[in-house]
Amino acid sequence: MSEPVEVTPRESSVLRISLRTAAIMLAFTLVFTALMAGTYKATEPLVAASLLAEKLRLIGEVLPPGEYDNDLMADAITLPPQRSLGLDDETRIWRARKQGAPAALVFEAAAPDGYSGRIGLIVAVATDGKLIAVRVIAHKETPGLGDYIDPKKDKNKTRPWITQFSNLGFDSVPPKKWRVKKDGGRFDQMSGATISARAVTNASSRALAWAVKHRDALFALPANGRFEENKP
Amino acid sequence: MNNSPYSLKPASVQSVMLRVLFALLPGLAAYVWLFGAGILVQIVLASVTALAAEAVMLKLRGKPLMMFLGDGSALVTAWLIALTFPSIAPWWLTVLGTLLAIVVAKHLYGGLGQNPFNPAMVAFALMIVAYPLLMSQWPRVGATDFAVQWEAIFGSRQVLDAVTMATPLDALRTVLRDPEQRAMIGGILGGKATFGNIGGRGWEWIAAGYFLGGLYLLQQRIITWHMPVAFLATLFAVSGAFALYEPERFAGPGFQLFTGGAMLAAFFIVTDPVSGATTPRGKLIFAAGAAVLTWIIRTFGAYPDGIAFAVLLMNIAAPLIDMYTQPPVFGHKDKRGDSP
Amino acid sequence: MTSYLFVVLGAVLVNNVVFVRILGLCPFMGVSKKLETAIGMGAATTFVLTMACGASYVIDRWLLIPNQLEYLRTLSFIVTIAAIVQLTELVIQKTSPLLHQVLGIYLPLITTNCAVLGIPLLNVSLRHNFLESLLFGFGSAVGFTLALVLFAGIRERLEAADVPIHFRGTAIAMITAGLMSLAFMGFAGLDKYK
Amino acid sequence: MFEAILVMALGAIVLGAALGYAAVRFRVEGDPLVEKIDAILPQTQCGQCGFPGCKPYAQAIAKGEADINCCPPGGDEGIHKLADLLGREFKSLSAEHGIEKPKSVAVIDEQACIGCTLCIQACPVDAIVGAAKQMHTVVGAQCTGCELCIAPCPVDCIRMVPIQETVDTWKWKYPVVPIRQAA
Amino acid sequence: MSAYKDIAWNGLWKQNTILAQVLGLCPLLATSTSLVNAVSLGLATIVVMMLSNFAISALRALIPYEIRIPVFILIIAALVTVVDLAFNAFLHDLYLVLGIFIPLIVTNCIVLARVEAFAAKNGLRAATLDGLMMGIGFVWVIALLGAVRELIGQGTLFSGIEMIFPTLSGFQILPVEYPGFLIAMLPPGAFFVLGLLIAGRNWMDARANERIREQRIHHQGDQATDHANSAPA
Amino acid sequence: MIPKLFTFKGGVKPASHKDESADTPIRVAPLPSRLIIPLRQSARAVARCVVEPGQAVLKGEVIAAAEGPMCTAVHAPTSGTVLAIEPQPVPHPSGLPAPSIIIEPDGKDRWIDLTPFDYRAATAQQTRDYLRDCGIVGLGGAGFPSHVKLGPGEKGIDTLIINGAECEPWITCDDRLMRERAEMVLAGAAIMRHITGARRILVGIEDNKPLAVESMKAAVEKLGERAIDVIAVPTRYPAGGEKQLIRVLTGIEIPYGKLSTHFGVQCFNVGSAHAVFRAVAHGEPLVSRILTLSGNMAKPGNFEVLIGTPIRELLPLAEPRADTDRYLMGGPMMGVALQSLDIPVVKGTNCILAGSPTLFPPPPPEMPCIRCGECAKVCPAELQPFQLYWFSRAKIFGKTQEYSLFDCIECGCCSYVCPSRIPLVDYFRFAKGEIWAREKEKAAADIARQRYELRLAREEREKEEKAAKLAAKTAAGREKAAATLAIAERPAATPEDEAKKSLIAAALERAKAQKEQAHPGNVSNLTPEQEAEVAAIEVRRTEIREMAKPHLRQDD
Ligand SMILES: Cc1cc2nc3c(=O)[nH]c(=O)nc-3n(C[C@H](O)[C@H](O)[C@H](O)COP(=O)(O)O)c2cc1C
Ligand SMILES: Cc1cc2nc3c(=O)[nH]c(=O)nc-3n(C[C@H](O)[C@H](O)[C@H](O)COP(=O)(O)O)c2cc1C
Ligand SMILES: Cc1cc2nc3c(=O)[nH]c(=O)nc-3n(C[C@H](O)[C@H](O)[C@H](O)COP(=O)(O)O)c2cc1C
Ligand SMILES: Cc1cc2nc3c(=O)[nH]c(=O)nc-3n(C[C@H](O)[C@H](O)[C@H](O)CO)c2cc1C
Ligand code: SF4
Ligand code: SF4
Ligand code: SF4
Ligand code: SF4
Ligand code: FES
Repeated sequence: MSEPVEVTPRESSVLRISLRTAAIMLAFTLVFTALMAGTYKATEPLVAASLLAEKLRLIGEVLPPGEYDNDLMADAITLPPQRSLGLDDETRIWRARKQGAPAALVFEAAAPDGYSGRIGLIVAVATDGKLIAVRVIAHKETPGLGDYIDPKKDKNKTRPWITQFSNLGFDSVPPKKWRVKKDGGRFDQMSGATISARAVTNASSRALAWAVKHRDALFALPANGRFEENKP
Repeated sequence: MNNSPYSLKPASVQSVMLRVLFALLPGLAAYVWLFGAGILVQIVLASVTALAAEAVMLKLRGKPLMMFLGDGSALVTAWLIALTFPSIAPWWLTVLGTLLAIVVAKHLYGGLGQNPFNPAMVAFALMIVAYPLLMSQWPRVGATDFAVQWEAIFGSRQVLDAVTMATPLDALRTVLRDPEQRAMIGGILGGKATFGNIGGRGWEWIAAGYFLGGLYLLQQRIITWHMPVAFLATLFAVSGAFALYEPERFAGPGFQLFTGGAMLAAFFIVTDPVSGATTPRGKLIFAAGAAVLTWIIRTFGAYPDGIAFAVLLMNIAAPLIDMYTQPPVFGHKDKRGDSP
Repeated sequence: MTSYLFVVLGAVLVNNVVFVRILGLCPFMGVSKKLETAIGMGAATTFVLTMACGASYVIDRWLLIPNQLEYLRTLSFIVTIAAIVQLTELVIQKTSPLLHQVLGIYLPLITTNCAVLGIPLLNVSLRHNFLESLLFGFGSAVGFTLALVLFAGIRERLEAADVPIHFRGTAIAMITAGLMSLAFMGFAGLDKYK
Repeated sequence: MFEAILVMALGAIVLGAALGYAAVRFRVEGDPLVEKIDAILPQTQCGQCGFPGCKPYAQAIAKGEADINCCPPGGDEGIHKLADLLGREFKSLSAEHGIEKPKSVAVIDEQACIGCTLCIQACPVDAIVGAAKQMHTVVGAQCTGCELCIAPCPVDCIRMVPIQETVDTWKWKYPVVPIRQAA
Repeated sequence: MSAYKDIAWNGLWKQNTILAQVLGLCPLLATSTSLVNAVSLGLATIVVMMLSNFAISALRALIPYEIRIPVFILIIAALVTVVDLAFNAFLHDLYLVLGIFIPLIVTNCIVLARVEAFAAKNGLRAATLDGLMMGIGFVWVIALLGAVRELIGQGTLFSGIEMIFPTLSGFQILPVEYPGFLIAMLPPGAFFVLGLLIAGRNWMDARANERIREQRIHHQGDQATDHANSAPA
Repeated sequence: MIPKLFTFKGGVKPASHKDESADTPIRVAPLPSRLIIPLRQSARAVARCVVEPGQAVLKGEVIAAAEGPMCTAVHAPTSGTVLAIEPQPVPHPSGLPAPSIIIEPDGKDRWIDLTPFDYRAATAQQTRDYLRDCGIVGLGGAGFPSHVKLGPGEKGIDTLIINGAECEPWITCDDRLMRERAEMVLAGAAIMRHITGARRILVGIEDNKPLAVESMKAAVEKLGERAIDVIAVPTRYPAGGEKQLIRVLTGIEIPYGKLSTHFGVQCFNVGSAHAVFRAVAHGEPLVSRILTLSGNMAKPGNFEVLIGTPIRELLPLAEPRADTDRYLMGGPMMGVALQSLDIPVVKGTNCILAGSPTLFPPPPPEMPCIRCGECAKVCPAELQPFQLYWFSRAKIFGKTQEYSLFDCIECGCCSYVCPSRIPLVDYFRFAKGEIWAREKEKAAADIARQRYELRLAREEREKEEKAAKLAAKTAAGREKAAATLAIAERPAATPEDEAKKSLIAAALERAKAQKEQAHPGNVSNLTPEQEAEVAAIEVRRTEIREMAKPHLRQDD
């Protein structure tokens, strides 16, 4: 096959060759598509499992598995885009229950005003109005400067910056004080990178407020339901 | 034995470079007066590093050492690095930046005269990308305590908070980033905090010093008028137009021209003959392009001062600019200067 | 409207294919020794990439997603691209021999330019709509062309520079590309500005 | 699975037919590249490149069978031009094939020549004149300096003589630069 | 045997895809931000190269000349998809990190180039070996690049290894106070380090060439004396 | 009428040093002990020698005749005997020898019979031929044959420019000539105007020579001429360059590759005009010229010197100082350093400058170009010398041509100002030379390719013919007995071949013997490198023999 085939381009042979190449092409395609399809079928469950594990790991960051006993994946509802949470896309809210009683909400939020754009967060809010934990799941803050909001990058390993919000609610920190110190609030910021801290702090405050406000409506929805703002 | 011409005008690279250093002195004096002597430490650091790096590279490349070390170009690069870095930057930052400038940006391309990128600006861009925090901690006006600066450069950086202050450009950027704080913008642009009210918080006096030095360079015919005029005029025009359009959002020309490295750039950086455009029209395009990019990056970009990136971006375009702005040759004025 | 402008500008400058997304480097390194070839390659790529983005959007939305065949994306995209390249060649050979002479030799090279596959795949992961896909493809290709042409300009000059012997050729070209990409980092943040 | 195969099969048939058609219809004839390469080669026809003449070497380069740095008479200059033409990286003259030498012409020692015509047959450019049993002479202007006539001569009467410089052929030298060439 | 040696030598050094042919740069530069990423992508590439070289060498008699490129691409794309799916299933974290660069192995010029230049003309064993060696040639370069960038960039090695072996973790090589040099991890750093690697290769080649030249001169000297001895006879 | 003056871009103002030699009148140099007259009068043509050694010649007698359109005749500068015709060093940057006629003067300086030429009665062509036979070439430096320049051109000539600018420092020969012989110069110009049919004459003189301007103006008055304007042009090197002077006086820019006649202008040096006058009015061929001796000399001045006078014999006239380390022919900007003092004065020699380390210090070592653009500012051709340099240095000649290398007039302004002390002009001369050489090589290669292909075709044809013959012979042979088959198989082994073989064998013997005598030991005393090379050639020879086999005829 390494040698070009000698052909004289007569019309009939053109047709014949076209057909022949089409047939060969077809044969190859069939074989290799089958190969792919087979692999796909074989790996499908594994891929699904990986995806699930990924989700659970993320949720586990903000809500320790001991805090609930229901199947979070099953007990989820759909959240249409929420401006107040900074979300432009549809997301899911997971409802944690302990012994049947509502325990916490886990949902995504976003700070649109990071130094380099959106900072994606995942937040867990307990039914008693406390923010259990918040974690950054996606950001583009300047490496080495604004990226301390992600505990993996935070130099302070023992008490990463983002853990200072854990287990606080508006009862202990009133909304006016839920700000970085530079803005007169009570949360620390890293000097030189206040913008990132401010963005996360404000976004977590908004998320907490939103969760507190809609807590009951959210738990009231059926599993796999859809949250609509204006419905009671 | 050489060939004709046998008589030559007395001129040398060294004298050109020394005059450039001399022209930097007024700006430097203002710097020391307003921000303390830390900058002198940086200049020494950068100069020593530059000369050492230059010497090592020359040796490795088998070039005559004294002839090139004495040409002064490494010193110009070193001084410009020191002047564009924060004067309280830790010592290793200056040293690393200078080293990279001389080794990578200059000698890997063949040394003096061959580098397509401005070495000083390469150093600045590399360092601000790698160490944005360290590169944006500037001393406070009047905080001239040399001991503190020395400590900041060579010792711990704990002392810093008291003596640093966001530069006007940085402050502007912070405010612009945060919608809630837009209201403060007037205060920054007014810039009444210290000396003049041109908006520089002290930086304007240094800029004036550079302006003076630039005039000297023009008078000495080391630079031509094209670059500074095109750069300053374009920056003036663009920022002026936008400031008229929406003054509460865009800083005006006074602010843009007298903050950051604008004046230094206009006379000392865009004019770098080696990495810039060389034809008369090319020089105008080069400098105007650098000004527009500077304004864009300052106004919309992630980095507070856009000069280094603007200059590097124009460096990239310089060969093409030169290629397309060849002046017509004697006798070929009707068509482009191509030979028959 | 401005958001479309941002897509194009973002693709050309801020997220330049070559310098930020690191795609299409082989032709960037290989076809940048002379200005004319750089321009030819850029033009050919621009055409093919824009077409490829449109076509792959259609295939993805109408064929793959409805049938849950996302795993065939790579295959169907690349085959589509190969077909587009071939078709383009046929069409310009018939309609414009001049254009064929200019672009002809670059077309076959495009199939192995990973930007041509990478950009359609990015379109999918960035969830662009049809128009955005087209513009993103076009912008990326313009960004590629820009990078290529500027690089060729510098390389023509570097050709004559007294570069240390072991750095001549590809090594210094890499360093230059690095410095160019450093310069393009100056555009960071432009696409975030609102 | 079934859709997958169907979708791909459809594509394959269309593509295969189109390509088969195109391949036959638009076959490119001839190879202008060889001519372009040949135009760069110095036409010394000396065979040092390992091919019997410049044209065969040009063909080999065009086919990708030979490297571009095998022609000593062309020197670095020629390699640069080839690299430019083919968009390849320059590499210095391969030592296996010889080294660049000053341009020379063959001179026949007329006392020793026995008129055997062997050199005439060896000369690729017919630069030697003379008939059987008569003394032969090299026409200097036509000699390419390929040295092919030296080997066949049974009495070793042919020498290569470097071409002398005259006021007419003198060129300005490369200015002697005190800066040493890059290490 | 020496043919196989040649194949190996070509893949590892002489025709090294990156250092000599300057192909396959995008995955190389984009994924070499850390040693683990680099090696992972490199291994994926080896697998694809071996399999595609094998498959095409095996099927070469069946592929008509006119449609060889589409068929090659088809085969490569299918194999890449298989590898992609495998990553997704077994190394999901890594799959997320490497992003579009696994599918992009399809357009990795090296794969197509080797298939076309070698597999399509050679037997099964040679072709597979060529794929392996070319792949290894790619891996060692990308691994070196990844290691250097990671080390300079953040002073560690093997960070992210937990994505593959959850029980392991990376090493902090340089002192913790090392401020890191972010550039190394960013695109400019990728170009710089690769530029230095290529310069290093040029340097080693130049040294080798010099040695050959010296040997040759020696050798020729020997031959000359031989010649002188045999001349009178 | 004072015409409006234009300017040219660029140019430099080196110290003029005219005073040293400008104020002493022209003196006639004494007869030298021998004269060396190169047959090559300009870069373009070599005259055909018509004398033989030992022949006696008179002053003004033709010793070499014009051959070809670009050639002029050469005359004996004085009466005497032809000593030899042999290569001698000539004024050329190479210092290489070129064929020259050597004449020993008899001291009598006897002219041939001189008859003035009535140009008014002759046609223009006849006058031009006359000037050619008088050996008139441009005395401004390039030595271009004046009769060619006086030709009609495409559109005729409107303006004749007489170049009295003398822009090079130190040189004052034209200045003196204009001061002392203004009328002759103008009369010569008028003759040229007559030949060309020009409407007006413009005389351009740099304004640092006010006395020359005065004198020329006075001469115009005296002759009552209307259409001659004497114009003082600003002093700036190279205002005397033909293109620059034309630009200054008329505003016309003559591009490279176009002749000035294309624009209706022609330019002559004042010395050329003077020579034309002498040839026409007195019938004197060009055998002497005025030149300046200056520089590091105690008594600089201007002298009327016979063509062919060795420089060595001139120098005592001006008494060079002790620290003189070199002599230049021409000015400091464009002159050529003399490699030997035996080099003779030629028609284009306008100055001999003595140099000393203080006067013309050796340039400091070259630094890399910093692209400061100084050179571009001063280049009168409006080039970008640093770009040309960038590519010339790297030997990328194609690019140098793109940047108009050939528009460079080699004036040296760029080298003069360069702060990096780069000998820019040297790079440009080098690049031009290489490009010309390459063009020649290319032409040679094309011929070689043609000849090679012809030969291949011929061999192919012969092979076919032979095959046909062979086929015929075999067919015939088959019918014959099996015994003769062997012959049929090797039809090439004809008796002729046998004879040839024995001849070769005999000759081999002879040659071997001869060789041993003729070249005893040209293979001994070889250095190891040489031996290695011999061995390498030997190896290659065998290889090539193998390779060439299919290409050689198989019959022996
Ligand atoms: C290149 C660069 C990147 C920066 N990145 C961030 C960042 O990611 N997050 C942040 O909060 N500030 C960042 N900053 C700093 C801001 O510009 C601003 O200086 C800082 O937020 C002011 O905060 P301070 O009041 O704490 O000094 C960056 C600055 C520079 C120059
Ligand atoms: C190849 C060539 C042909 C020329 N032919 C003519 C010609 O036909 N007529 C003419 O008037 N001058 C002719 N010239 C003369 C030039 O225009 C010019 O006057 C001459 O080169 C002397 O100028 P220079 O001393 O500045 O070098 C010719 C020059 C060259 C190089
Ligand atoms: C840079 C330069 C300077 C020149 N300067 C003079 C000059 O000062 N006087 C002069 O007569 N010719 C000068 N020439 C020569 C003229 O260009 C031109 O050849 C000459 O005037 C033609 O006259 P001719 O043919 O009679 O020699 C100069 C040429 C060049 C290139
Ligand atoms: C007017 C002028 C401006 C210069 N500007 C710079 C500069 O911005 N950056 C720099 O590294 N060197 C500068 N230099 C020095 C020198 O040109 C530079 O080191 C070269 O780029 C080294 O090859 C300048 C020199 C002159 C004469
Ligand atoms: S080596 Fe000789 S035969 Fe081969 S290309 Fe060069 S000149 Fe021609
Ligand atoms: S004469 Fe000899 S050296 Fe010259 S071309 Fe012929 S064979 Fe070659
Ligand atoms: S004057 Fe010299 S240093 Fe300046 S640009 Fe010209 S060549 Fe370069
Ligand atoms: S020598 Fe040539 S390049 Fe230099 S100034 Fe004169 S004309 Fe211009
Ligand atoms: S890998 Fe070759 S173009 Fe991206």
